[in-house]
Order: sequence, then structure tokens, then C-alpha cells
Amino acid sequence: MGDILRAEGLNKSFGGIKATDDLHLAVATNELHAIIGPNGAGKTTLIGQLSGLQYPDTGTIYYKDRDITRLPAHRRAPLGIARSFQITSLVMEMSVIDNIALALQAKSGHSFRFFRPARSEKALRDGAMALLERVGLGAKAHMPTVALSHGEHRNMEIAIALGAQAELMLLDEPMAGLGAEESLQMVELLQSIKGQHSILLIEHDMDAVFALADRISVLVYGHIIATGTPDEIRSNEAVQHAYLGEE
Amino acid sequence: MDVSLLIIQTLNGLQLGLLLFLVASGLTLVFGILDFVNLAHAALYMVGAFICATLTYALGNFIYAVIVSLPITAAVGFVVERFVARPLYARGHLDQVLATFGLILVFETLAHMIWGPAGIAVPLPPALDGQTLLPGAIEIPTFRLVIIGAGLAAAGGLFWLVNYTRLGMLIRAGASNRTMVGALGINIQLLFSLVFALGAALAGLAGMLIAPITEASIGMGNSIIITAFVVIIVGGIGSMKGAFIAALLIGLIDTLGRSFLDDLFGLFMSSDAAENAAPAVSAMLIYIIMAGVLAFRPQGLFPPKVR
Amino acid sequence: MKYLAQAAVAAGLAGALGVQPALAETAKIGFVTTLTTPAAVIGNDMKNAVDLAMEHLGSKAGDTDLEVIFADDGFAPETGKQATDKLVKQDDVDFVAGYIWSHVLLASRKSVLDAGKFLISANAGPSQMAGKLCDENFFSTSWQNDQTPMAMGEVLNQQGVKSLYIMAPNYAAGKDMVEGVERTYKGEIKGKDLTKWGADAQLDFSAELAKAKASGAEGIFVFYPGAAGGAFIKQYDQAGLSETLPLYSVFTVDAISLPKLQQADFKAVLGSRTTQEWDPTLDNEANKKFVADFKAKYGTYPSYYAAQSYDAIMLIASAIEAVGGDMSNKDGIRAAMKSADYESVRGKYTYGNNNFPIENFYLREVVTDADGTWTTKVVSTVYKDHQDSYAAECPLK
Amino acid sequence: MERISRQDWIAIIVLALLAVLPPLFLSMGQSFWMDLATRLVILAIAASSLNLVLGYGGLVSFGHAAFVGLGAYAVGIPAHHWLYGGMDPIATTNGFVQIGLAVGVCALFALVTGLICLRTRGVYFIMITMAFAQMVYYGIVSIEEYGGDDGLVIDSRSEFPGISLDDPLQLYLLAWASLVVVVVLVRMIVNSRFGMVLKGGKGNEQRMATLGFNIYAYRLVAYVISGAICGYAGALLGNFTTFISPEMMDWGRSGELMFMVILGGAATLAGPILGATVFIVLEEALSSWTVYWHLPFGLFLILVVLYVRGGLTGLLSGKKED
Repeated sequence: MGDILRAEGLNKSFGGIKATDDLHLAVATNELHAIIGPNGAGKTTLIGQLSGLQYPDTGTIYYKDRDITRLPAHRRAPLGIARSFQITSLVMEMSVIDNIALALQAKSGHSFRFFRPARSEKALRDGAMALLERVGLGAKAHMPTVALSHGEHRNMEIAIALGAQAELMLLDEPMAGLGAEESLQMVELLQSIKGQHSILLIEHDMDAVFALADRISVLVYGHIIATGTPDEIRSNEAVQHAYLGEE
Repeated sequence: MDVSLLIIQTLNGLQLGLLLFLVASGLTLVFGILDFVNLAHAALYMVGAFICATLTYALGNFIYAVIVSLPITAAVGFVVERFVARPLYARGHLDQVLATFGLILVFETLAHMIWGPAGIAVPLPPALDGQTLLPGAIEIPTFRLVIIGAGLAAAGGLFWLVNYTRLGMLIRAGASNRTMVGALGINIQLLFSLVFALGAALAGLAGMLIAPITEASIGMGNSIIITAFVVIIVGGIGSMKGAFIAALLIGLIDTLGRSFLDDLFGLFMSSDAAENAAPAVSAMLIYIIMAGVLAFRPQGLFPPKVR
Repeated sequence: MKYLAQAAVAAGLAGALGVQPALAETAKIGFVTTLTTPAAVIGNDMKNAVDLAMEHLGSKAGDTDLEVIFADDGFAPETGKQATDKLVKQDDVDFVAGYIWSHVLLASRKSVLDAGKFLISANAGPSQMAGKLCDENFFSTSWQNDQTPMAMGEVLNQQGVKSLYIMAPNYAAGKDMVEGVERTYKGEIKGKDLTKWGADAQLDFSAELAKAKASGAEGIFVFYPGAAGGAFIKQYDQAGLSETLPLYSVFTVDAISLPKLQQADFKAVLGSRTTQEWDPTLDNEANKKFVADFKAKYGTYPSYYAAQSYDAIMLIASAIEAVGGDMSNKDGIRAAMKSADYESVRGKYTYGNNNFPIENFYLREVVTDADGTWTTKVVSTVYKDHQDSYAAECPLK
Repeated sequence: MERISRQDWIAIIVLALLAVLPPLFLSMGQSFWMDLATRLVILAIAASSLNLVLGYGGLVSFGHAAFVGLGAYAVGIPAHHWLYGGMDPIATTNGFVQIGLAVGVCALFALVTGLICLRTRGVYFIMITMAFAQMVYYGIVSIEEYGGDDGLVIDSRSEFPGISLDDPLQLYLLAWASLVVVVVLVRMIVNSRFGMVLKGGKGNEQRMATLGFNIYAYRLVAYVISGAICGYAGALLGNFTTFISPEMMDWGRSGELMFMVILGGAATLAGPILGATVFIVLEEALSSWTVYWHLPFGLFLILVVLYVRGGLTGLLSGKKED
């Protein structure tokens, strides 16, 4: 079992501020790898670089040993990388099922098809419906996305990542803003897909992270100060000092 | 090519560039801080010119008229901000473009109804009229130098305002992060109104300065607004430095293009063809530059650092 | 059901605005001019003159009632053509007159002539319509564009101006004007600038004036009609060129720009010279009455645009009267117009084969009148009974 | 059969009215009203093409008048050479060739400018599309042979076997049929896979990218389709007015097209048609009322933008569609 994703020596700065500082990271195939770190540690910038919406100033990103550092986002997706957004990032104007169907559409050939109504494509619709059922949103498939709750939006994000049949999911704080019960449901959902995909999880919710993660990396000021199993991290002094100790 | 002509044309280009900067700086301020596309900025340029022209006759002196007109134009801007612009901040640029396009129609027609179609010629006090002899036996109309001076002074004032005052600090902060300024507990509404009024006064000043050269007339804003937009796009929206450099660049290119392009074309085509092609190409020049800049720098030459 | 209501309104409007059953006693004249944009200053002057003509006529030509419908061309050929179409199709006018701008006239001519109506230009005189595109139903009460600058070229020769710089706006008439002066002027042309024209015309001429000054020409010839004229004169003066580079203009200094220049006390314009087929001081009865009544009614001197518009209405009225109000007698109307048998304010003139006037051109000078108002007076006659140079290209006889 | 939505019904009813009313005008002897209707239908085609990118794609093009102008010149220039000689390869009055030229030139222009424009976002996009339109404007102004600033009178309309565009009714019916085709085409496109991606890109560009859609390419294709349709509208307009001038490409004209789309309702099928209708009727009614008509017109524009969200179609259908 090798590493599906490796980042080596990433650097990225905005103005004078170093958001990513000589960052090394490896995600093993089918592991759930969590990244934790205080606010402003550069988590979102990191996931931006991994998904291709931003490029590092220096350093290299390997996906299945292929250099993808400069590959734009839309060319990474077909390789099997999917990402969810910290701030819910769905097409609000469209219906729930249309959002999911788009993810499937992206996986099934090109979309320069101008005449046949997309909503009459059975494969897309049924597939999307199945995914919605899986995340518990089957009943709301035809509602406008904007009408759903925040928690439901997070579930949609997971459905989209699943729909993209991603080998590697980059999940940016899927539990942000969720209530206790919704968080629990999300943990269950992630638990159910764990092991089938490689997942890089960025999350603030420590209970969730320590419950889910195979390995955890701790990011402080753009630099990874420790990587290990939940137990190792719990007992790591540097981590406690830099991060957990603050609490 | 004649060197003294080149110098004169460079000064003319500088003058045009500074006028453009006065219009563009207000536009870029309003855009950078309020994220508001204001096509009607041109109407404020026209309103400034008309008010100043009227007051020149009422007060008997152009200088006094300018001094009195500036706050009046700012007040007009304040009112526009309150009743038209403010409800549009939350909307998309498309709605803003359309509504301010409507505003242009309203202002133009009102000006037509109030001041008539003829336009008003603005006489200058004797001290500003006539010629100034520059070193090298170059003669240039005194008032053109006045415009250059006033433009540079306004640019300097803005530079000071933006970089060394509390208002400027807020403006800079606002340009890069609107929510942050709100979070600072600043009365953001008031800040917006002030910025808008300042922009109106700058546009009005440009109108007042051009009025003695052309005249205050309806439709005078139409020709400058598009050019001013080209300036702020090339410079990078929200960037004062960008607006300044782009305004001078465009002013110089436009003026020098109009005067030397036919000679230049004459080098490699018949003089008749050159005479025909030159006006068209010089009219297109600024757009070609804009497209060229955007092709390589989609955010203009000096995009503000953070979005 | 808003759209249904809308359709109903549309249909209702169609009925209300529709053609009334033609009353034989009313002849309708459409008058296309510029009533918006800064050029409306010209259009308003023309409209005033038309109103005055109607007042003088008592809105009657013989026993026939006259009705004038004004339309705005928005200073743009496309809008002008639309306005013309509306006059022809909806108002069903018998004559379409007016037209300040050559490009508007060129765009609109087909709409009028194809409908079998008469077209009378009260100002624009593009070369095409004097030559190849002449038409038996098209008449001018002004001139062919080239004629006035040709007269100016003649004046320049007489005054011994050896080299010339030329500036004009870049549109049909501008090019005609340049061509006109080049046709008769015998000296050297040192340079030429065609500047942007239209709704967002270029009004800052700094670059061009600097070039003109550097060219070393002995005089500058310009054509800047309407508001642009005032702007030009001012910058010309500010650039201090009145000493070194005397101004010879056509259609630039007129009764429209002079009041504004006087208000701004722009003395440089006094004494400047221009050529024209008409002047308020021309000594004939019709002109005296026209100028006096115009001044009494509107408080300013009429411009040549006004004079030509006044003539256009008078010409039409004379033709209607000649056929006894029978608007179906096209041949009769045409023959009557061709005879130009009416009291023109420029004095008697005749029509050439292309239906452009064969008329005198005068040199005018800007002076102060007895009341202290700036106006013009005739200095000399440059051309007597002058015909344009395109008449030969016109297939009409 | 797919579901026919309320919006579709509005489009169907408006199109049906447009089929019936103008010939009625003509029979009443109201040829001027017929003219208005023809202009309206042609502008509705242009507005529909703009709606495809602006409404569904979220690409605020401020330069669509350039396509109208290019399309019109693609009719005028060949006709000009046919009558007055020169440029033999394109000298023709054959309508198919002219329209092919109009569509082809506009598609090409959209492709080339789109490659640059679509790299920019937001207000930069608005302004750069306008800049390219201005370039075409000044380009045409500079060509003296085609009248420059003064424009060009088209002395011979496009010729098609079996129909004569000199007949106002036939011209109208051609324009109307074209509008129907365009509306159907736009409907198909926006509901297709392609349309889903285009709409998704309007809603959330980043999301679409991370799903693997190269949104730039999709937008470019949409822009080219839109330009081509708009060029076709321009070819019709040239045939209708028989006079073309650079003024057709003025930025104000682009603004008017935008206004039609917003007024009628962006991203709705009937929106551009309703918008063009109200625009034309209002312009006509106000301008025959007063020369100061720009004042009420401008106020109307401001009020519509401020208070009529979703446009007329939104008001009529009473709900937002998915």
C-alpha cells in the first residue's frame, strides 16, 4: 500500500505572510488522514493547492507518483481527486438533484452535448438519486438547493464527492457549523465510506477527528509539526504545546 | 519630427492624462471600496462643468466658481449615493451598470432641460488666458499648464489622503477587505457616502477644468467615461497608483497617436491611406492597449493585493 | 395577463395614431432635424424658423391647410432614418424636409423617395445626392456641401494665402468641405486633420492645433458646425494663433455660436471671415421681414440653418399653392418647385438639373451691430449664380 | 414529452401573439406598426442570444452590439460589391452566403475575443467585451469604402429562392420563424448537459472546476454560439433597415440589449422577447410624446433594476423556476 498523495516542500506566501511553509505530507491509499491546526494555520490554503485552485510558489505535489503541481483543478478531478468546500459551495440556483447529477455528468464523458435534455438521462438521474438516498436526502431531491439547511448542504457535499467516484477526497471542514446531532450523523456518514476512499480531512471538531482518523497531521503556521496515529498525536509534546495545550 | 512639437504634444497628453486621472480616481475609489460600477460618474463630470459655468457668470470669476462648485458637486454625489447607489451595493455589477446607465439618461436630459442644448462657454480670467513661454521657445496656452498643475495637485492630495490619513487607512482597508472595515465598528454607510462624494467632486473638478477649453455641454461625459473605465481597468480596479499611471499612459498615447500616427503610417503606406487609417487606429489604440494588457494580466497592471 | 393588456394598448394606440381619412385641404410636411444632444441647438433654430414661416403663411398655402410634424434624428443616421420612416409610413406626410446632417440625409433618402414623397433638404448637401443619386423628387434649399468651401478657397487665393492647414470632422460633410476647398484653393496644403464626430465628438483640439501651428501654414481652414464651432474658436484663441495663423472657416461661426461667444466675451472672433449663400444683411424684402420677425420673436439673429428652413417651407407652400392643393398632382408640384417661384430670403435663385440651387455666395465678416450684438455682414460677392460641380454627374435634365 | 413549464407557456403565448398581431397591423394599413414589430422580433433574437451567455452563463457581455453590427455589415458589404464592383469573392446578394458570412464572421470574432475576454472576471469582463466592440466600431468607421461614420445604404436585400425580403410581411415572417427557432434552440441548449454545466458555472465556478469541468471551454463555446446567433440577428436587421452604420455597435446599443434581457427576465425563455417588446413600445410611445423622453425612460430603467427582480417573466410566472 503506497501513498496516493505526496506533497513535498510546499511554500506559498501572500504578500509577506507565509501561508504554507516547507510543508511535507503523505496520504496513504485508503487511509483517512486528518489535518488539524489552529485558526490561520494555513489549512484552507493547503487544500486549495492540493485541489488545484491555487498553485504553490515552490514545492511539488505528487498524485499516484505523478507530478500534478501545476495541473488546474478541472484536470485533477478526472484523475480522481474531489474536494468539498469549507464554506458550502453548491450551485444554489439549481435543485438538489441537479447538483449531484452534475457530479455524475462530469464522470461520464464530455458535456459538449447540446440537444438532449440532461434531466432525461436516466443514468444521471438514477445515480444522483441513489447518492442522495445514501446521504439521507432522497426526499428533498427536487427542492431548490438554497432551501436546504446548512447540515443538509454538508451532506450534499459528501454526496458530490461520492458521485465524483473520487479515489482521494479532500474534505474541508465538513462539520463546520453543524449542530451536535448533525455532526454525529456526519461522523457516521464518513465512517461508512472510510476505507473505500483515501480521505484527507480537515476538521476542527476534535472528537470527530480522533474518532475517524487513521493518522493525523498537525499544521502550525503553514508547517507540519507532527504526523502520527491519534494516540501518538495525543501524547506528542510539541503538539500539546503548540495546539492542544492552548485549551 | 519636430522636437518642440513633440514636447508640446507630450504636455497636451499629460494634461489629458491628468484630467482622465481626476475622473478615473473617483471611479476607482468608488469601485474599489464600494464594489460599485458607476457609469453615471460621467454625469457628475458634466454636472460639475455646468454648475461651474453658471457660477462663473453669477460670480464673475472662474476661480471662485470652481471653489463654490466643488462642494455642490460633492453634494450631488452624496444624494446620488443615498438614493440610487446605496440600494444597489448588494446587487451584481450588471444591475449597477444598467441603473447607472439609466441615471446618465436622467442627468443628461435634466441638463438639457435646465441649461438648454447649446452648452455654455466659460470665460477665463485674464491671468489664466493666453500663452506661457516655456524654455526652448515653446509656447503653450497658460490654462493647459493650470490643468496640469491642478491635476498634479489633486493627485498629490489624494496620495496624501489615501496613505497618511485615517480616512485613507479605512479606504485602503476597505478596498482589500470590506467586511473587516465593517468589523472595526466604523460607520461604513458614512464612509461610503464620503467616498462617493469625494469621487463626485473629483469628476466635477475635471469637468470644471475642461469647461473653459471645450464648454459645458450635454453629452460631454459620454466621451470621457468609457476612456476613464479603460484607465481603471488597465490600471487595476481599486488601485490609485494604477489609475494614475494608466491615466497618464492613455492620455499620452491618445494625444501622441492623434498627432503622429499619420506620419508614422506615412512611412510604409501612401499618404492618403495613412490619412484615413490614422484617425481610426488612434481611436482604437486605447482599446487595443486595454485588450493587450488584459490578455496578459486579467486583473490589470496593478491589481489590489487581496480580494 | 399583462401581455394581453399590452397588446390591447398597442392595438388601441394603433387605432388612435392611425391615418385619418385624408383631408384634401391639409398638406402634411414632416420636418426632420436634431432636437436632442448638443446639436439640438441647431435643430431648435430650424424649428423656430419653420414655426415663423408657418406664422407668416397663416398655416395655409393658398386654400390648403399646412401641418408640420417635427421629428428628432438624435444626431445619428440610424435614428434619423427611423424617424423618417415613421413620418412616411405612419403620418403619411406629403413632404419630408429638414436634415442638418449629410449622413442622416443619405440614410433617409430611400425611405422618402421610394414612397413617392418629396424630399427637401434645408441644409445637408452631400455630393452623392447632387450627382449620381440625384432624384426628381429631391430638392435642396441650401447648397451642395462643396460650394461654400470652394468659395472660401477662392477667397484664400484672392487674399494671397500661400499655405493652408485644414481641420474638419470625420463625416460625409466634413470630407465634402475639405474636398471643396481643395478644389479651388491653389496654395500648398501643409496638413489635414479629420477629427471624431457624432454624439461623442472630439472637442479638445490641443493636439491638432499644436500640429497646425508647427506646420508653418499661413492660414487655417476649418469646418466645425454647431457647438463644436464655439469650442474650436476658443481653443484657437487660447493657443494664441489668431496672429500667426488666421482663421478661415465655413459653417463654424454663425448666429448659433456668436451669442455664446459674445456672452463669454470672446473678441477674437470679431472680424473673422466666412463664406455663405445667405446673410441677415442681404437686401431683399423677404429677408428683412424674416430677420426682423425672427429677432422679435426669438431674440436672436436667425442662423443660415434657420434661413434655409424658412425657405424650405416657403418653397413647399408655393408648390402646393401652384397646384391648388391637389397633392396627387406630383408632376405639378415638382414643376412648381423646380421653378423656385417664391420669395427666398437669399433673393432670387434658380434650380439646376440636379435640383440644387444655382445661387450667389458671399464673403461675410463678424461685426457688432447697432445694438452691440455680434453678427455678420456681407463684405463681397465671391460667386455669382454658382452651380455645384456634381450636376454633370446627375442624369436628370 | 417533457413537462411544459409556466415559463414555456409565456414564451408560447408571446410568440403566438407576435405571429398574429403584426399581419393584423398590416391589414389595417399600419405599415409603421409592422416596422416596429419587425424591429422588435429581430432585437428579441439578439437579446435571446445575449440571454444565453448573460442569463444562463452569468457572462455580462457589454459588447453584443458588435455582433449585430458585424452581421449587418456581412449583408451590406457583399451587396455593396455586387452592385458597385470590387472584392469579387464576396460580391453577392445570395442570402445563404450572406447569412453564412454573418454567422461565420461573428462566430470567429466571438472565438478570438472570447479567448481573451473569458480569462477575465466580473467587471473586467464587462469592460473588455465593450472594448472589443469599440474596436470593431472604430474599425468600421475607418473603412471609407463602406461609408465610415456615415454608414452604408444597402441597395439590395438578401435574395432567397421563393421569398422576397422586400415584402414586409415575408421579411417579418422570416424574422418571426427565426425567433421561434432561436427560442427552441436556446431551450434545448440550456436543458442539455452543456446547459447544465453553463448554468453550474454561473452559480459556482470553483465547484464546477473541482468536479472536473473546464468551465473556460464551455463558456467559450457558449460565447461563440451566442455571437453567431446575434450575428444572424444583425443580418436580419441589415435587411430590415437597409441602412447600416457603426452606430449600431455603439456601447449604448449593447446596454439596450442588456436592458431588454434584464427587463424581461434573465435566464428565462420569454424574457428577452418580453423585454424587447416593452423596450420598443416604450421607446416609441415616449419619444412621440416628448423630446425629453430619455428622462422618463431613464427613470423607468432605474426603477426596473431596483424593484423588478426577475424581470417581467418573474412577475408573470409568479415563481422562480429551477
